[in-house]
Amino acid sequence: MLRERYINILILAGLVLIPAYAYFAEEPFTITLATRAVIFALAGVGLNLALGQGGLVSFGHAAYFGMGGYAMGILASHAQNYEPIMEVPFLIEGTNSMPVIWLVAIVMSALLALVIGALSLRTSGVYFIMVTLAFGQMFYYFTISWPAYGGEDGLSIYVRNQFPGLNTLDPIQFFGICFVILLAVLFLVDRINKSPFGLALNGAHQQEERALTVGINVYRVRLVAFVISGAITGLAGALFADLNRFVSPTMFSWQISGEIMIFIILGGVARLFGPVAGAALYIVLEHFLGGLSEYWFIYLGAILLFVVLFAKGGIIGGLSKKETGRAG
Amino acid sequence: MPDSILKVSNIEKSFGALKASDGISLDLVPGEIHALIGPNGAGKSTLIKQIAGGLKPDAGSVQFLGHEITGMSTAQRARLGLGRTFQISALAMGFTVLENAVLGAVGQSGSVFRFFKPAMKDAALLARARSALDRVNLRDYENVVTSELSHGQRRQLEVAVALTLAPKAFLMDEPMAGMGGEGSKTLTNFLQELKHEAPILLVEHDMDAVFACADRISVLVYGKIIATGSVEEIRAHPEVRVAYLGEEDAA
Amino acid sequence: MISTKAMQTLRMLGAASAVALAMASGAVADGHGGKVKIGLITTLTGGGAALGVDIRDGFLLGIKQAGNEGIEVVVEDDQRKPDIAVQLADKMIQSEKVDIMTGIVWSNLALAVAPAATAQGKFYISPNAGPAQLAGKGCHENYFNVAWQNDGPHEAAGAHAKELGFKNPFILAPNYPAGKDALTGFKRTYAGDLAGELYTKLGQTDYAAEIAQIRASDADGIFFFLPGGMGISFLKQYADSGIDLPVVGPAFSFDQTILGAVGEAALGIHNTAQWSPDLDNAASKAFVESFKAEYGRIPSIYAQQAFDTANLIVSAAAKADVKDTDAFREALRAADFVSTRGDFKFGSNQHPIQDFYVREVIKDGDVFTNKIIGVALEDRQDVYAAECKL
Amino acid sequence: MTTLLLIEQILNGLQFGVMLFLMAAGLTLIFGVMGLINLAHGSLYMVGAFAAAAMAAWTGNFFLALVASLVAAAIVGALIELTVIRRLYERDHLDQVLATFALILIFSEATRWIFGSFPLFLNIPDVLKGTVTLPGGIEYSVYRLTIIVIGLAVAVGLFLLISKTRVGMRIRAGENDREMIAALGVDISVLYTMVFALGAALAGLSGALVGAIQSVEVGMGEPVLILAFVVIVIGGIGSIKGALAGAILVGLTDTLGRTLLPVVFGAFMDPSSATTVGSALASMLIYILMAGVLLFKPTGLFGSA
Repeated sequence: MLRERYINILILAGLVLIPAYAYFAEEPFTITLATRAVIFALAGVGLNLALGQGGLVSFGHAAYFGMGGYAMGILASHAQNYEPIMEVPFLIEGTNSMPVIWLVAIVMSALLALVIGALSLRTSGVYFIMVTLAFGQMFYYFTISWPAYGGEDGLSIYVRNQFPGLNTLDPIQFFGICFVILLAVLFLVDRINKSPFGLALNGAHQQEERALTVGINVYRVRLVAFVISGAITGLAGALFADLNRFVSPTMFSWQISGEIMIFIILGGVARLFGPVAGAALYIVLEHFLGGLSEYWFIYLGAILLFVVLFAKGGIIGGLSKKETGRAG
Repeated sequence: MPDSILKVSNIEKSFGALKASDGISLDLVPGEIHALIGPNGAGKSTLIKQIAGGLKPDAGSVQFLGHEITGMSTAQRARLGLGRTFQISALAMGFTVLENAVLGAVGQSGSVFRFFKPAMKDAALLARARSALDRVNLRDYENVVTSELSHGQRRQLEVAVALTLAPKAFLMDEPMAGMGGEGSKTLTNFLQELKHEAPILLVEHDMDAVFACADRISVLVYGKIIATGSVEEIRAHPEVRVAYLGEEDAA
Repeated sequence: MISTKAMQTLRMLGAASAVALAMASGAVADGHGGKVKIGLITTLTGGGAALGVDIRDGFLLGIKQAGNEGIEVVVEDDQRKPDIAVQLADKMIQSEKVDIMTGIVWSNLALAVAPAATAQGKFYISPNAGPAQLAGKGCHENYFNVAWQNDGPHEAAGAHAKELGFKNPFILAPNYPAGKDALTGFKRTYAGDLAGELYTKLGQTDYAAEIAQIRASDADGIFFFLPGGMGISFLKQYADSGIDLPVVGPAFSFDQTILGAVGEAALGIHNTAQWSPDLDNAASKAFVESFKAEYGRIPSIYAQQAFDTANLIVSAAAKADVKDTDAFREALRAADFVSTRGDFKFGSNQHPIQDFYVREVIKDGDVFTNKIIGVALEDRQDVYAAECKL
Repeated sequence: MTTLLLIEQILNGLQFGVMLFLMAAGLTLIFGVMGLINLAHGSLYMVGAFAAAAMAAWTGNFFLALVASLVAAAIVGALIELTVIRRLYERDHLDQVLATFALILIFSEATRWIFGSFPLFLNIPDVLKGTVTLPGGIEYSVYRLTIIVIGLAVAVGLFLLISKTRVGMRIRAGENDREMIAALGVDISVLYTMVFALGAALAGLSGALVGAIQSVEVGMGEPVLILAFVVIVIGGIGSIKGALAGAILVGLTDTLGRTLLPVVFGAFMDPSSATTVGSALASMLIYILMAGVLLFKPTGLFGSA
């Protein structure tokens, strides 16, 4: 456990030092890459709560990622065009304030996760995997064919949204915002994992019968975890949209759901920092393998396969030589 | 006879053509160990599920402490005070012994939806968990990961987790299974003590253990209770001898 | 100079003897001396990679033939994902410090990248996608389109349908923005009655239900816009349906990248484009020959558009230093290069004003290709130019 | 809409359903017997289509191409079973999803590497071209009728295989009790390889059959894969009967939905927005259907708990 803690600190240090170096070396793109890694890590941390702690293999987290993205896209595009979102029964205006957008993204994706979770959690095992996948696809097709917000074209936001006191267009400052959010969420999720709720969630994952017979309403525990998980991934979606200043239905695609799962497995399932390490590795692979070969997905596939088959604990598991990832 | 804690009345449950529970009635009174025996396929596990939750009878009712619990979920029954142990240890194997016990305490305290205070630093939860571990002599093992416990120790932990609920009645499914003679004896003594706290409905295969500790015995055959009575009565009961003990002897 | 990655590509493709072409623009680095760095982002993996590969190959061929040592090209793959495209654009602008960006195949990706590039003071020169937003209100002085505004080929098809005497055609397209633009474009020039109008699911592969509806209607012709695999599926299934109505469509489903997969089912169909491999002018013929020699296949319109894009940039680089944005922009606007499609000039919104041809799918030996049979629209300018405030 | 057109659309829905069944049957069989969720099933569909296209290009014979699709997919299936899949039987579903997701990445790019980025050509054989007139005057594609017949034949074949033959008995036993069958002296790993190859061959066959009227290109398998998942979730995972019922239900819902919904909305909207809204809803319809089924039967129509 101690060793894992050092590895975690090392990962965080890397995430700070690399952009800091890039800042002084004037390589802003490296900062953009680091920001991307941080945002993906955040999405992964969200999914990991459901998947790692709760054993809820959601193959449809792109739905919340996309919902967060569209929360940003819709609010900011209305602010950009000075058109209110709705006037009846009461006036709702667009906004370009990041904190407001984050709040809306969290609430909207939490609500979506509540509906999808309430339905999907009636099933379990493979059904759950496939049902969440199908719900994600449903939203994918909906956003493509829904003309109001650009359909497949998506929405371009020309200027990054505002955060009081900061220049968000400056890559290092935007990185800072994302990094602080990641830290805050990591802290929060760590507390949740260790709380009675986290114990119940993990206990129900390991032995559902036992959790039931000690009087825990497993369905409700899972639903709450699913909602928190969706909300975090939704927040990541809003940040991702702001990073690209663009949203499109691809944020809802099942490949995104798959990628978020890949971050977790690469880093180590049910480890607090698993998705962080995994997302960072993914970005590094994408960047370097992508530069080496047009067919870099073959290598990515091979690495993923190797990790799943032979290195179950992911990077962190491999480094800390501890197979199981129960955060105690 | 004192009022019964648990009362099963005329339960019926069919799976297609098979009648797994055919008008079963039985009760559990304070201070007793009531053993339920029966050959394989007699419908024991079906009956347990209908008492503990997870399976709804087609007809009949289950009452616990005067509450009608027939339609309740497993978790609701547990919160009313029905403690349960499983035939095959149902423990979170990745948890430590203490974590498993704390999980029980969390369920008991109804503090599931608390998100910030670490469970393993909560004095009330820890006290409840440790006192349960004390009672089954597992206190020294509290930091051991459950998957590393011996079989007998896991059975003890099962009981401890049930104890954290401070149950009003126990439902124990073959607690002696797979335990050596010595362990079995220790557990029997422990149950003799425990029954004064809360009566025990004991489903058990081990005949010697049943005859050694049960106050009353019910015999289930083909979904029907063919006899209920004291150890002596059951030993002497002709139908039981034919239906059950005869088979046992032959085997 | 071409960057190492692009160099590898060229070498990979066996570029031993480059066919030297006398480009009228004489695009050799002259007195201006300034280096030009071009970022080409296109789709090289996954579905639709065929289009990106043709754009890359056509573009690199153009640059190579120009022989301009001062032009460097960086090629990246967007995987057809908008977020990857945006990220690569950031990379090219922030790290590679490119002056010009180009290459994007898809409108939705272009809508993500082009505004980001122009907002950061770079040129974006589109070799393919021409969404209405960027031609009208959202036009930008640093955004040029060398291909067409998206409606163009559809308007041409509409005009041709009218000329063929369609009285009651059935029209269909996928349910996404480009699909809606397609039907709108067709209706703009056709302007008659319709037997039916259908939006299909994006990525749909089975068209039995739509074909049944066409059969049941009293349509006298069909117009469809179904790019990529969707078009292949539709054409095969339509050919097998026994319905024998004349079909017109934009070139996207009858292009060189696709014809091989459609085969006989496409024979004889009229389609509209700004170019065809048999177009009768010296630059086009030379281009087709050199492309065939270099890559061993007939170039598609995508390759042709990219080739023209490369030559436009080369011509501008010969006149002005790219660092002098205003001068370079003027040089681009002049479009002083010999286009493979003959005359070429930009409209006020920096989209081409050009002819659209009607082509017919033919079999030449054992290769399916297109042959020009007429002109659908002459000197067509897109309708959005009026909304552009340039 | 006329009755005749409605009947034709129902036929189209049926044919679409049968096509989905070929894909779903292998998926559900593999899940039923080995408890494995295989995302790479779409890749096997693609392998079948590409093998058929390559064989057709070489020999010009469609039936040889079908054989090639079966053989190639079965061989590739057996190979991945031996190297990768069998390490996954004892793993949880998460590992299975990720490992087979990795296989998709590898297969897609490897296929593109071998065959290039351009779609391949595969056409209907001359004997099956054109249409026949069915009773009632419906003109229907011979090839589509052939697909319906092949699909139903495969369904019957699978039922017989599983209920009547020795191999089928082993499959059923394997489904219920791995240890028992091992004790009976049946080499379970050979059985599993066979079942996986069978499922793969079915996917390959459907890829080739469908490839003749659709586009043979990289990535063609994934959309079908997701539809096949919806099918087996609706039908109940592991049940061949459920796969058939689910496939036909999905086929009919999708086909009728996309033709009828715009008409329905047209009753109270202007035609253009009716088409837009109708098509948007139609594209979501099967997922709504799935959610509806699971609301009432969380393990699908024919699934066991």
